[in-house]
Amino acid sequence: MGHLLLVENLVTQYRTAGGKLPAVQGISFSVNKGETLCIVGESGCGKSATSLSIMGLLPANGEITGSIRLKGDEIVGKSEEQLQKIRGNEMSMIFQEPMTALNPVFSIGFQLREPLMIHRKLSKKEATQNSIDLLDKVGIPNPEEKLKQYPHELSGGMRQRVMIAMALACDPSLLIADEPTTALDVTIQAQIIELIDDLKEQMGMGVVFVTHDMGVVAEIADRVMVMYGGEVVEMGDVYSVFNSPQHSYTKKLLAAVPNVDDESKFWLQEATTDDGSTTSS
Amino acid sequence: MPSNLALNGKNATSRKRESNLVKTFKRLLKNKLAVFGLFIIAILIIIAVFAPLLVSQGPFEQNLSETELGVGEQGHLLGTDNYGRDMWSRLIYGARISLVVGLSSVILGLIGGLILGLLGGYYKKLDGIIMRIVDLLFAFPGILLAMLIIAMLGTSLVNVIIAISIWSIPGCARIVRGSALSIKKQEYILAMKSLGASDARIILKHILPNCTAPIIVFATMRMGTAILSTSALSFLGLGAQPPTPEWGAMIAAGQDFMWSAPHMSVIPGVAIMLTIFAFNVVGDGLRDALDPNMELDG
Amino acid sequence: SESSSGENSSSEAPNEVTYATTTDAAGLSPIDTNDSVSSNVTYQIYETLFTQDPETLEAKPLLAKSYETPDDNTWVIHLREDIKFHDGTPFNAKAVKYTFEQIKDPERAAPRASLLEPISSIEVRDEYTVVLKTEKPYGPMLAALSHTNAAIVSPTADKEGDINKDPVGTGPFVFGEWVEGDHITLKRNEDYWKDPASLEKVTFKVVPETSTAISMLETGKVQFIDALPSDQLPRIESLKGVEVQKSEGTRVSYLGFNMDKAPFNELKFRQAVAYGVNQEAYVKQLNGLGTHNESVIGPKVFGYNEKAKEASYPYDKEKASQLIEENGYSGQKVTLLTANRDNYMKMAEIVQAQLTEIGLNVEIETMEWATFLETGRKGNYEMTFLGWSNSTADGSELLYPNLHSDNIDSSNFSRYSNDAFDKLVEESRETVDQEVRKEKLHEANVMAIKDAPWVVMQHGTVTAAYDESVKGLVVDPTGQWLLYNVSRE
Amino acid sequence: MIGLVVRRLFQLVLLLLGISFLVFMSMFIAPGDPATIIGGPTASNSDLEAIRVDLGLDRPVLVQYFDYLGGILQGDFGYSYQTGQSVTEAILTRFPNTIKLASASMVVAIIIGIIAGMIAAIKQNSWIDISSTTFSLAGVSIPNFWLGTMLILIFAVNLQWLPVGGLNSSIFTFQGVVELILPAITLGTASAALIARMSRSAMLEVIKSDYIRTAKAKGVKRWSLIWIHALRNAMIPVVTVIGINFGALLGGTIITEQVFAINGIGRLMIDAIAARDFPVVQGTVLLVAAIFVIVNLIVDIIYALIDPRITYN
Amino acid sequence: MTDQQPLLEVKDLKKYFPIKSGVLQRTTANVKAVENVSLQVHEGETLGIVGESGCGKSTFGRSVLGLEDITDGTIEFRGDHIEGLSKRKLKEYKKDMQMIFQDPFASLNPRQRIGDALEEVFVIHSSLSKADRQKRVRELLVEVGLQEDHYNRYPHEFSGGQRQRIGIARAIALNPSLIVCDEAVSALDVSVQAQIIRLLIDLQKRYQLTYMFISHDLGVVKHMCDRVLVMYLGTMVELGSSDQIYKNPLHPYTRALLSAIPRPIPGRKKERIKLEGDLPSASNYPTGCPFHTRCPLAQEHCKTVVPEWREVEEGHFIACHEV
Ligand SMILES: Nc1ncnc2c1ncn2[C@@H]1O[C@H](COP(=O)(O)OP(=O)(O)OP(=O)(O)O)[C@@H](O)[C@H]1O
Ligand SMILES: Nc1ncnc2c1ncn2[C@@H]1O[C@H](COP(=O)(O)OP(=O)(O)OP(=O)(O)O)[C@@H](O)[C@H]1O
Ligand SMILES: [Mg+2]
Ligand SMILES: [Mg+2]
Ligand code: NI
Repeated sequence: MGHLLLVENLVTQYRTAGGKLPAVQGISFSVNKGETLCIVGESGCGKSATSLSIMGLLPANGEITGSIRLKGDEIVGKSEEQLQKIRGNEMSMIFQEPMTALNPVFSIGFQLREPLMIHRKLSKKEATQNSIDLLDKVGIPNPEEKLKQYPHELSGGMRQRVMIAMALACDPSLLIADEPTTALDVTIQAQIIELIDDLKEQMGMGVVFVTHDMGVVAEIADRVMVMYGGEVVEMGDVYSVFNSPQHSYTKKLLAAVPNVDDESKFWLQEATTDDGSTTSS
Repeated sequence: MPSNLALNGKNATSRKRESNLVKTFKRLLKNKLAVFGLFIIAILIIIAVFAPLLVSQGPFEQNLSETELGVGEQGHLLGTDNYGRDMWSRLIYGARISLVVGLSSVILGLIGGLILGLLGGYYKKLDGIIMRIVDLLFAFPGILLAMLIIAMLGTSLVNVIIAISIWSIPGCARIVRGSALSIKKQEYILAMKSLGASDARIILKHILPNCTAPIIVFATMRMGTAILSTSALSFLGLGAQPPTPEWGAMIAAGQDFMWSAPHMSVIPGVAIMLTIFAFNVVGDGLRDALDPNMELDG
Repeated sequence: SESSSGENSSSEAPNEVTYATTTDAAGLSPIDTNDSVSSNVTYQIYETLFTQDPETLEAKPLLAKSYETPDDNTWVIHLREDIKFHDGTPFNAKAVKYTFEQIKDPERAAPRASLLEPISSIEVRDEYTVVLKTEKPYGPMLAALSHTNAAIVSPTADKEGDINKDPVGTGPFVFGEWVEGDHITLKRNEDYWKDPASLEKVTFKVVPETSTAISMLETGKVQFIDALPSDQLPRIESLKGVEVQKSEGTRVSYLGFNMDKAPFNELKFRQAVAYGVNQEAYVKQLNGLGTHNESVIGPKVFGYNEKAKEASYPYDKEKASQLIEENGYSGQKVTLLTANRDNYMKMAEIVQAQLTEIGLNVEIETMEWATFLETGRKGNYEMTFLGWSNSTADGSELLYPNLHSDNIDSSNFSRYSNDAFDKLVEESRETVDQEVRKEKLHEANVMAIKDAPWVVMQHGTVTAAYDESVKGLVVDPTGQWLLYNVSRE
Repeated sequence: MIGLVVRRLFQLVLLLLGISFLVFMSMFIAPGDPATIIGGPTASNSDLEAIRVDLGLDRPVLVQYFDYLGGILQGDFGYSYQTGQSVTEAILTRFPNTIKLASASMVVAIIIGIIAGMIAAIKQNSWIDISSTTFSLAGVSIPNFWLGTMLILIFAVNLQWLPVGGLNSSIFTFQGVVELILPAITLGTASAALIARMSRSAMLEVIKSDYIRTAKAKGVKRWSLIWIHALRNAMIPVVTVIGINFGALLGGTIITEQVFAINGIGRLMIDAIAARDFPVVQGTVLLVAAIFVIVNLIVDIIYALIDPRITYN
Repeated sequence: MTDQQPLLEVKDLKKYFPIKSGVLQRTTANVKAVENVSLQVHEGETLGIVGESGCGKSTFGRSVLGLEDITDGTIEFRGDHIEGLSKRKLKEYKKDMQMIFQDPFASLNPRQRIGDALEEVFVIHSSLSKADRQKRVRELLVEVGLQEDHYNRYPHEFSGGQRQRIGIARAIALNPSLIVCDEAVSALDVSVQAQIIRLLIDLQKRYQLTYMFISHDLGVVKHMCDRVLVMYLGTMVELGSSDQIYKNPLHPYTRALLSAIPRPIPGRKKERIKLEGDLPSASNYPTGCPFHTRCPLAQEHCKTVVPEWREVEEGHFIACHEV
């Protein structure tokens, strides 16, 4: 009880021409208020599938079983209308692909204002002001001008930041961030991480953070969940996972982290010691 | 049926790679409406081919004492027309001509329209001139064009097809160009350019497949218009000459009898509708089958 | 434009009639037009020297008071006095001379110049007497002078303005307005030289589609339509409050051979076809709008004699097949050129089926009117259907343009050329004695029937359908009607 | 964009020149002779010759053409062979009717088409979808003539709700609107059908895209998800179809004008073609071409307004 | 090395994007995405490009491959100007230059199975038989850590990282001489990342491959690159060998960047340099030194004078007045 998000026995499957493909195979986890859970794992292991399942935004060929509860409220099986009220407000998501995730024919301003006007019932003017503040927070220069621009006119990183701003617009209780900072340079990344951290602390926002960057994990996570082939192979406190990884995959993962402080040419050394087998589901 | 489908599913998982055509077709078969459409088309073709075996009275046989009989009267399945000719017989003989005219003129028009539209959409330099040609084709009155064709090529069914094809070109060209313009801006086109793909390849393999949806809709809808326009042409003396049964001409002939014998125009009308309905739902199904994002039924 | 049609729909207001026409008039000058729609309008505005009795079709004086023919080549015509054109110009011999000279002037290119072609001089003897001289006697003179296209126009109006747009005549109605493509209105001529007409206003509304016109008739938006298509007749007859008038007309429709081409130049072949065509069966399809009579000159045309029937080749399938077979025409491929209008398509489909039965292989080739006219004139066809609306109801006016060898390459589409026939027709034109003319025409008619350049399909019926409140409407056998005597109740 | 407009208007002039030449030539190549039609079957050869001289048809074709062009430069589009009316005048009296009719039908077509198409897409494969499809297909398989006559019969003759035909009142009056209803439906149905099918298909593509997912994630209401986010993206092919159809509508007013006794350009043109009335054919064709080009210029501008990625330089 | 002809030489490259506004779409301003970049890349080396997001890295990469109509400057590849090449010649070069796009999803045709997409590369540039092509594609898939039976899947059926690997496979397929890797490994988990990078390095060794490696992951850049270019607002601010940049960063922006790298040690307090001040944008280009609005060292003259590009030690260049 008292979990902000409680996922139990989540199974997510994609129907494909080759039959059903189980992307997530019965995972359970929880996120508390004011807590950040980082999901790490091999590429293709079902991190995005998990995120999308929570949001109820799986593509048409996806299906889901198990239970997902937000503030004790069951989400699986909710109607679109009910989900609408929750999405963008109670929980919101930052998507992995910034290029296609923004609507190409509407200006940034329009897209940013929208959640504010829907959930906060702000006037257009107030929403515009709020949007400018948001863009400012995510480190976009000249926000007034950017509001008038269209997604294709922005660089990858800027689009990503617009996405982030959009997700944070209504101070959601739960933020799902699917690799939100991969397209960002480290200074901006740091700024975003700080922003999320602040919100987490101030508003008690729960965060599910998907990333590949162990540095980021170390910085932001309270707890870490390691996935492999659609299953959770390790979960725990960030310190314990980093300092004493249990599962062999976790170990491998941590070993592969390139370290700036390390003098050696990292991969060249390891090239012979690792067979590099990475099979996805 | 379902078990069959499941089996297909299994096959696909095996390493053996089926041709795209077969896959698309299999996906198409999963769409009930499309299967229904295919079924209608098959029946139409069978009817057209075996027309002589399916009638008791020839399509030209008049019986001036049994004119304008209603549906089912005196042994005439679909009644008779104002010359006492059997409507059923005329209808199924008419399928031969109407299907050929409809299909071939749409295909020819599509080819012309695709060439113009893709070139115009892709090459900025050609766009102006090609679209002006298209405007010209649009603005030039169709009747005048048909009259020119008569003057230069004479009157025959092939020339009807030519005339209708030319009519279809500008519409198709504009639609294709519109889609091509926006697809051209996609990053995967840039990616193909960076791979050094030739323009022809980019146009044919990457732009064309991504504008199939509007093309299919346009083409399947155009079928109906094409069949109907034969009546306008036969008015000019171009096309199937009476008493040849041809659906468009049959509707036109029936219009004078809308009060006394409405079935004369309704029956060919329904036949045309059924035909394009079939082509449309197959077109829809095809579009879905070609669309990799299509929802697979599970 | 006219006040809104919303008000028009309440044109229960009597003294007004709206007539629906399928095409607009080409112009409103009798000199410069030749189409029936234009004549329908000009007929109400202008008047001719003579007019035909709608029943008997005999010429009676109208603007003329009387006439005499001192010799066969001279026509002295006395005019009525004290008549004024709508613009105030007095009607007199000068006006007649002016009008006729305009018609004959090649510069003006009047389409019906041929009407007055035999007239060599027009003299003004005094204010109200005009003398027409011809080189050869001109039998159908009175019929020609009764023709709407020979109506007298106001010389001042024609010189100073365009009577094609702004017509000025002496008739019972004066021009109101013309919105081209939409409608023409006429108003009652209050200063008419006879009693003014009962109708105050007449509208000619363009309604291209007959079925729409019928709907308008049904809803009271128009009161009068004519030239009813046979296929629509059942509907019209079923309408409540609508009366239908049908009477025999002068129009003849025929299947014509191109006599320049084999085997159409062979009498046996033509006879076979004539025997093989069952006109009766065709006419039955017309819902009573047409009569079966195989005489070239129809019963309502001057020159008709019942005995013509004896010369015809009545339907006889056996005989036809026999002729086909004996003369080796079996399977002969024949193209039947058909214009895509009137009842020609219907004739073509039925005749095609009938001729197929007697062993010919007939193909129909349809053409739109303009193309057809050119093709027909040039003689690029084998067999075709045509019709002739005889607007003077005079047999010479039928036989001369259509079958006289002078007109091969123009109006003699069949390219029929027969010296004996030509001579008879010429005599009929050049005789003034009407009885003699009648006899000549009959002889020529019989000759044409026997030679069979034409197989007559039907003689027309003139028709009109009108609201029952319309009274006094009479359609004459040429299809014309005068609104002067019409009233509404 | 101003450049685009200027360039297009310049191209329009060239296009009109090209069309006028083509029309001129084809009228000469096509069988049929204006003099024969004016003269009728009765006319003698000398009559016809006189008519030809009168109309100037006896001169060489090119001379006639350049004469015609010369006239146009002075704003003189010639005179009808049939009625002698000035072509400019003939067109001006009829043009308002045609524009009224075509615009009203387009409005009908766009509204019905887009709504039907979008709803069909949203409820893909439901009964609404199938009935919308069926309606669309009926829309293109019913000839205008048939539809128009049927509508008259039902609504004007039997129910007497609407007038049988004619466009006589100003569009701004109630009567004017009432008069337009049946013709607009008749003419607009086929276009509505095509627009409906196009919108449906475009919508189906758009609805699967990532940005729609993003909008959903924001909690955008279903209504605005579809009518705002998706619609604008789906409009690109639809706008093309609308542009094309407007041209087709202008050309296709013939039958509707015929059935509803509307005095418009379509009828003027077809009558002129039938009568080989060259100056009128020229005038009407040039007018329709010009409108068509302008409408499509507007379509191209709308493209750029809908999709910011499209630019014209 | 300097005496050798460089593989790629870029001089004074500029790329501006017009900003259009209003209904009439008039150009109201320019985005200076790339401003005056000049550099040489030598055969067999890896040049890292790092910088703030939006600073023009991708645009630069695309321009180098001739995918953008550049505003000004020259690009020479093996001594030939690629701006003015004929189509056929260009195709030859394209075979030699490849790009891994930053957004892998958008750069794949949604209607093409990825097997076909990969095979197409060989269709364009080689005369392999169909069977050979398919064999090569399978090998490639495996090389980048995918499975052979992914052959028949469509792009949308992959995860982000998988798509990225498809992009990589496509780029390396023809053994080009130059690959521009735009965020090529950003979506990969570290273990796969390691595998891919090993693959890239391996290829480089075998074929003398040259990389332009655009990345935000400074750790990867450090280990992967011989030289590193730091860009800011379309301009070059620092260029040097990997060691020089990481051990002795001179430009204040480089320093700030390096200080912000997250370290994979939980709980460690970061002492990153915070950049204060106004964020300029490419369309609202600052005068003088582009970095002066946020620079902790900024002086008055930095606002007006554009700093000179100077060599501070052998092969280590910098554009700053103050260092
Ligand atoms: N098509 C375009 N129209 C207008 N501006 C553009 C366009 N493409 C890019 N820009 C602008 O050019 C600048 C550089 O963009 P670019 O994509 O090269 O950045 P980047 O360095 O790759 O950033 P990131 O790391 O975020 O991908 C940005 O300000 C961007 O907004
Ligand atoms: N729409 C889809 N249809 C079929 N299979 C899919 C679909 N989307 C993803 N998959 C498959 O599901 C599995 C899990 O995908 P998911 O996107 O969740 O991975 P991920 O953990 O987010 O990886 P990454 O870090 O690379 O983004 C992958 O093997 C992928 O190929
Ligand atoms: Mg993912
Ligand atoms: Mg980039
Ligand atoms: Ni060197």
